[in-house]
Amino acid sequence: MARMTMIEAIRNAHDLAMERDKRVVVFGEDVGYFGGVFRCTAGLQKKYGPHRCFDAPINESGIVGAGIGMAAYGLKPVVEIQFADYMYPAYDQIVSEAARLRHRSAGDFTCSMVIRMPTGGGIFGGQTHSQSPEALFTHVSGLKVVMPANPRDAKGLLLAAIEDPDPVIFLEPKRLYNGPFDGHHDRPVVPWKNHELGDVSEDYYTVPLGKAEIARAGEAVTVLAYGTMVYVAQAAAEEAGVDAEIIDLRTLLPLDLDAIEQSVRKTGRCIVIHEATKTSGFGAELSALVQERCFYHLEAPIVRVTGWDTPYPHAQEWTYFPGPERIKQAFTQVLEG
Amino acid sequence: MARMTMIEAIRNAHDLAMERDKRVVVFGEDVGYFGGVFRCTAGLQKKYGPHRCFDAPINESGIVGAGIGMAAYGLKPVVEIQFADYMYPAYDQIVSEAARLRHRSAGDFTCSMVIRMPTGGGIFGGQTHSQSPEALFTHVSGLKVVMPANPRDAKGLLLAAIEDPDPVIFLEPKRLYNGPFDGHHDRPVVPWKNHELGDVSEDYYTVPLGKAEIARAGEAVTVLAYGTMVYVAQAAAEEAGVDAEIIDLRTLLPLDLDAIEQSVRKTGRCIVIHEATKTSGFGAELSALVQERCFYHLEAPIVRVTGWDTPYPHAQEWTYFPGPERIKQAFTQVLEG
Amino acid sequence: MTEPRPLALHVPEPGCRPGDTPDFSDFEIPRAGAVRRPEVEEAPEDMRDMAFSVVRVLNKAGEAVGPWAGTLDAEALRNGLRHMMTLRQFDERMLKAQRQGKTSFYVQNLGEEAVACAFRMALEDGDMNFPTYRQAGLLIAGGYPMTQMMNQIYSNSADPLKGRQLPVMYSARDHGFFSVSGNLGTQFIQAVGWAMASAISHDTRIAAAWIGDGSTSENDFHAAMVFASTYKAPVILNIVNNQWAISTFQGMARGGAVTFAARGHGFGIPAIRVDGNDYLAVHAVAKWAAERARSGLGPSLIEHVTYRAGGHSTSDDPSAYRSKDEFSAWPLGDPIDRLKRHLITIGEWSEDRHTQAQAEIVDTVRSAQREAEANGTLISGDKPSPRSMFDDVFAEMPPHLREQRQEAGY
Amino acid sequence: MTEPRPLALHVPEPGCRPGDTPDFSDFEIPRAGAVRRPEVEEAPEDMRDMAFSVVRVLNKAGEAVGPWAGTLDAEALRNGLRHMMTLRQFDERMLKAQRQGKTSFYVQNLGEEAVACAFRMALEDGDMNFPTYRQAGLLIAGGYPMTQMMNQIYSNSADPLKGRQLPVMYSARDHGFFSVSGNLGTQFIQAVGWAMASAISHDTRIAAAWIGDGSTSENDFHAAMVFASTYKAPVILNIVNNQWAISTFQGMARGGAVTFAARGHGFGIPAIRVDGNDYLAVHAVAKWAAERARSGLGPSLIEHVTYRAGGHSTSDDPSAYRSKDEFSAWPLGDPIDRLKRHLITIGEWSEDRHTQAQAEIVDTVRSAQREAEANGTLISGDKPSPRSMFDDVFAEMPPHLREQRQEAGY
Ligand SMILES: Cc1ncc(C[n+]2csc(CCOP(=O)(O)OP(=O)(O)O)c2C)c(N)n1
Ligand SMILES: Cc1ncc(C[n+]2csc(CCOP(=O)(O)OP(=O)(O)O)c2C)c(N)n1
Ligand SMILES: [Mg+2]
Ligand SMILES: [Mg+2]
Repeated sequence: MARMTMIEAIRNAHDLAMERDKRVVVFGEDVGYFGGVFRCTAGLQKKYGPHRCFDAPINESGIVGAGIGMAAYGLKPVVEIQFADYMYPAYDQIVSEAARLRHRSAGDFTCSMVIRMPTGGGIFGGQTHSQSPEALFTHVSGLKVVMPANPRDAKGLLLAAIEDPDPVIFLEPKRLYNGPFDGHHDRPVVPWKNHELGDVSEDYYTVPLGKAEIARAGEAVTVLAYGTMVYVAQAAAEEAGVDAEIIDLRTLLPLDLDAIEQSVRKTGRCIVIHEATKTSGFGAELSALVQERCFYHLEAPIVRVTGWDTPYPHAQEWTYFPGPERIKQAFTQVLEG
Repeated sequence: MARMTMIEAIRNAHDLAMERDKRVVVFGEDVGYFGGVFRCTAGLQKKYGPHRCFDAPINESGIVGAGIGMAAYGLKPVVEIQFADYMYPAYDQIVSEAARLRHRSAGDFTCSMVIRMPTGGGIFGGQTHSQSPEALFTHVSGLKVVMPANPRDAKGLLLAAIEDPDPVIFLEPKRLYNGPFDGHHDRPVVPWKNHELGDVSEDYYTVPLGKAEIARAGEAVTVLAYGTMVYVAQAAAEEAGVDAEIIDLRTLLPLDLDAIEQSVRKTGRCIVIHEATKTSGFGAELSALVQERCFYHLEAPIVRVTGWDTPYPHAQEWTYFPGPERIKQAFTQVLEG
Repeated sequence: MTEPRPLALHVPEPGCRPGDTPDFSDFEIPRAGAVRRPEVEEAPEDMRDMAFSVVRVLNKAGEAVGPWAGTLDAEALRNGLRHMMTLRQFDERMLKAQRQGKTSFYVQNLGEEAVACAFRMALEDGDMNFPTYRQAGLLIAGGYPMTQMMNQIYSNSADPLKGRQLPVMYSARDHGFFSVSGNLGTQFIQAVGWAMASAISHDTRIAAAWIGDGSTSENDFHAAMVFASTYKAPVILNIVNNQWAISTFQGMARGGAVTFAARGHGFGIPAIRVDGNDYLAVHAVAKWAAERARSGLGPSLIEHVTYRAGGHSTSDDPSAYRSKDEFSAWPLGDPIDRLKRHLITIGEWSEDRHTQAQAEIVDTVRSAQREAEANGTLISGDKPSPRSMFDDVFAEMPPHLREQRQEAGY
Repeated sequence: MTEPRPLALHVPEPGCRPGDTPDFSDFEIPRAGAVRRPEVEEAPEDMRDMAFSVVRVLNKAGEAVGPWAGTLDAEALRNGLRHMMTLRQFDERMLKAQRQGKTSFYVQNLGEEAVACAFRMALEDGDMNFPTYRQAGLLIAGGYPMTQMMNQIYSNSADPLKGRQLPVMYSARDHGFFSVSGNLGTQFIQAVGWAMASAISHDTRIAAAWIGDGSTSENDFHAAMVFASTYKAPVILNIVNNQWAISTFQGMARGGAVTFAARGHGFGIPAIRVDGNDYLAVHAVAKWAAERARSGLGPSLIEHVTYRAGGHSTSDDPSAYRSKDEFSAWPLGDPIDRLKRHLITIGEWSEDRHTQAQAEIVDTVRSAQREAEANGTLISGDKPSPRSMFDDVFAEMPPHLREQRQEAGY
């Protein structure tokens, strides 16, 4: 067991995967010699050579498209999109190709590939370094979508994603790279090395895709969250003194509906939180699913707390970000409702 | 007043817009000399010359990107993406550029542009000529999203979209181009020329964006639908003898929430229908909104009837398509619930 | 300074529209045998000339001449002729089947049979093509069972793609034929990725990418050029310039004014234009490029100059946008006629043998069709099960899809 | 046939990494004045040589020589020098402000000031640039108020972009400066569209597109080339080859092996490489391209060969991936030194005047900064209202945004 930041955990997962399976190749912009702008691949080129870990031209469609070809050949590409905001040029390759290949060829060709991308805001990155595009992936049949909230899960989920025979979108909440951020941007962040969730086994292990985790047990209200929002919800629950059950979804697709249903049936109330813009965000799907499956257990309307339907602003970042105050309001609303 | 197919109505809207406003320019793949693979722009090049209506290279990103530049200059481009399934290469330009330009430049530059695309299946087009990607647009702040269900609306909404100062995604349900399709694929389709909704004024008129229409009044259950699904829902209601109120949303963003709320408060039950895949489809947003706003009026869970979470298949098209039988089952479910 | 004149938009137009007389006089075609054959090791910058000419082997007299001649013996040429004839016959039957409603859609290869058929013979087993919908010749020449192709076209119970794909969107991994995508251009960069993977794995197999003239405009064409040249991927980048992209002529993709082959120059990729209706020339150039790739010299770009003699697909009527006489005026002729003529010229074929071969082929295709139709067509007989539609979205079916399948009644 | 050897992936590496001694000896630089100046009407295929050389005007002695000299008089050159000095000073202050926490991020132009500053002077009012984040020189040289730039950088209450955008993502329509996007390459095709619109409107204005060496790999570069060449759009396509893209050297975008300028050849677009650290050369080439565009001759491609002397941005530390000595070894020198030297050589400048000018500039920038800081910075003082965040998503605020604004408490 070692204390790792999320970055170190991700790097370690790459390392173990490359060590274990020669088919794993890693590439992306600035990923090779330099080791990635967030350093998630640092040291890999040196250890495994430039044919296993290398820089790519600045062309996201090319990165994913070449990855699909490699996966069709039988390798296991793990590619980095420098920021999730830059995945759009690759969207056609992801949606029309990676996601469809197995189905349209009836399994003649497959696409075992991981597409990693730092996601989310809270770093004064402005509208093109802050986005959370998960709903644009969950709508696409054929993709799995994962977002870890701590180093231990980041490593185990990434290894599971690399093992997975299908394309996996791996969203890394960059605000959590160095420590759990609870939304109080005016307070110092606890680094992972001082946090128990920074305890990561150095061995190879996987955290299964499709399984949520109860981040905080409670009886009064179910909170569905993922990534950074898990900690913001925790802070809000502590501060409001609400006995909230907070579920860290970890995998958005396939979704752990059992865990969700079980909790909502117990609490009768539900809050859905994400950083992405509200309309057609993944929270809409969660809300729809919960009301379809737990309608007769619901004692109040499900409340969504999300980013606003605006681009992610630079200076007004903390107005956009769904922080603890907004979640506390939602507690009031859903508990009184 | 004349009888027009939806294609003729769309062509007529182009014609009137170009006539009235010299800034309107029309281009896309096969759009110029030939007049579009669905003939929606036939005759325009001849009438207005090749500098106002022209063919484009096969590059959807280029078509939208060039359109953005033209809009920034002050023209009003109306571009065609040959099939909605081919919008993905343009997605970056649509999301990162067209949708954001006004906001990021604080109004210094704007993007008044219409992006038309034939949408939906039911024509044995297989997975790349059948998709309904509306939810991928409604999640993007800065885009308006429109889908007409009849020739009269197609013309009026297209003219409103062209007048609009912001980018509008204009989704044309291609299964309705020649007549209203009720989902009974084994029966002949009534052509628009024999249908009263084929009555279209030859004058310039607009149908305002953001306003839904009651396609069928009723008391028992509210059905939210758009495009082809409006007719499928009507058929299902007639056949099941259910007093359903069917709302043709027409504009998905901005959404006519008043119309929706008013109806659901009255009926206490709601079905949401679309052809797109279920998970994170626009139905999720509709379901979430309805339960947020009408929770205490709901007597049964909101039911979604949608395409399955698979690619749109070729031979099994009618298994995928949410036809009248599935809607009838939903009626039973929601009325007994 | 003088007052600048008002600008105007230049919108390219083809030389010839319906009613006009086709005129290919500004299409410069070198004599067969006239174009040099560089060594595969020659530096890309020293062979830029190859992108502005046309490699041709068969001359008007039906002889094979020049430095590119001689890559195939008579037996191989007769096979090639049979492949092309088979493909044409296959097209004819399937077009008819589509008109009879037995399927929804079809794409023919008329006039450009030599390109894929000859190219295939320059590859080795294990190499991988990333084709478009118009490279059925790769399957025919590669010995893929025609019945299987038809099963796919009919979306019947024996369809290897289980009815999921539009007709002609074949997939045949074991025959070096990647799953055809409906989206243009995407597969061009995938081929490069496959080739990179082969290089990463220290394999000896190479990839071949395919794209149409119109689709070179797509952005992923660029991705392929950047990646292939940067990593020296062992890939052959094929552009099939059949002059048309549905109703849009090659000038709208900036063809004509400059060659498509020349796109390679900005990346230091050697590029060759070849007479795509000359079976021998296509084969020779393909072999040259395959040798480059396999020797670690990296990518080559080939522009196959040909003509789409038929409609774009069964949904298209070309008489609306081009002259009906264009194909008869097309200066590179018909690939089948030209190879036949050559074989007769060298005494390896005759009109009688041709007639007999044609009869055999008609027979073979007909019986393949009978066999396929026994498995059903799109409108009649057995169909792939709707239940199977939910398979293969993922390797293992997740709970929500299992639930949906149940809801669908399967 | 011999057994083929196993393939291997070629991964390009720069000549020099931290600890190595920089070596630019394989970078062929013609003498100043040596490269010819084609007439703007010359056919693109006749000037391919221009993409493989480097247009230079200033020689080592500080003289302006050759056919490209003489486009600017001494007064204009002194202005140019002042623009570059101002930009450098501006960068220095803003870098410092960022380190002081007054803003979140900054991108400097160090070493490549000549490119945007000289280019701007070849345009007319009304022309439109589609810049990247590294063309602040267009604003400085165009007379855009520095205080406004700083207001934007500080996201303060006077920020014309209302705090919405990352620092340096300026927008200044009236100064011919399109809103900078955070997404690379997208604006290259937009510039072409703007130019097409000008042509459609029979206007006389032209557009200029900007992209970095690394970003030429992006797909939209291709879109721009296809559209610009096909429609002969009145646009200048600028590639700023500053050798680096964050940590990635130009070879990863297939630079070095072939020039970026040569990308034009596959589209029949005339392309010129220019010494980007030579103010006179950049101006002359820009004027040439502007004349072509304005005369209806269509697009030109310019590769500005320069060097990114600073870090990529304030988030970057280049010592991790390149030698610290690279800039001092860079053979094209410093653009400010070179122009200063020239002005002194021709007797139009002196060390004293330079010192005095520098002092004035320091003063001007400092007072602009004071003025800007009076409006607040990212961490202190006045800020754009959070309420305004909901504006401009659409021209008219739809009900759901109005509701959200209310929910947010504004
Ligand atoms: C991304 C995308 N855009 C548009 C289309 C529609 N489309 C199908 S084929 C075609 C023309 C392609 O022409 P070309 O590349 O020359 O190939 P050819 O049909 O001549 O073989 C078009 C525009 C598509 N399939 N995919
Ligand atoms: C679509 C996209 N991908 C990646 C990035 C991240 N990124 C920002 S700048 C940059 C390097 C660009 O290098 P270059 O084009 O050479 O311009 P320079 O910074 O040298 O001026 C990268 C990769 C981005 N902004 N947008
Ligand atoms: Mg073609
Ligand atoms: Mg650079």
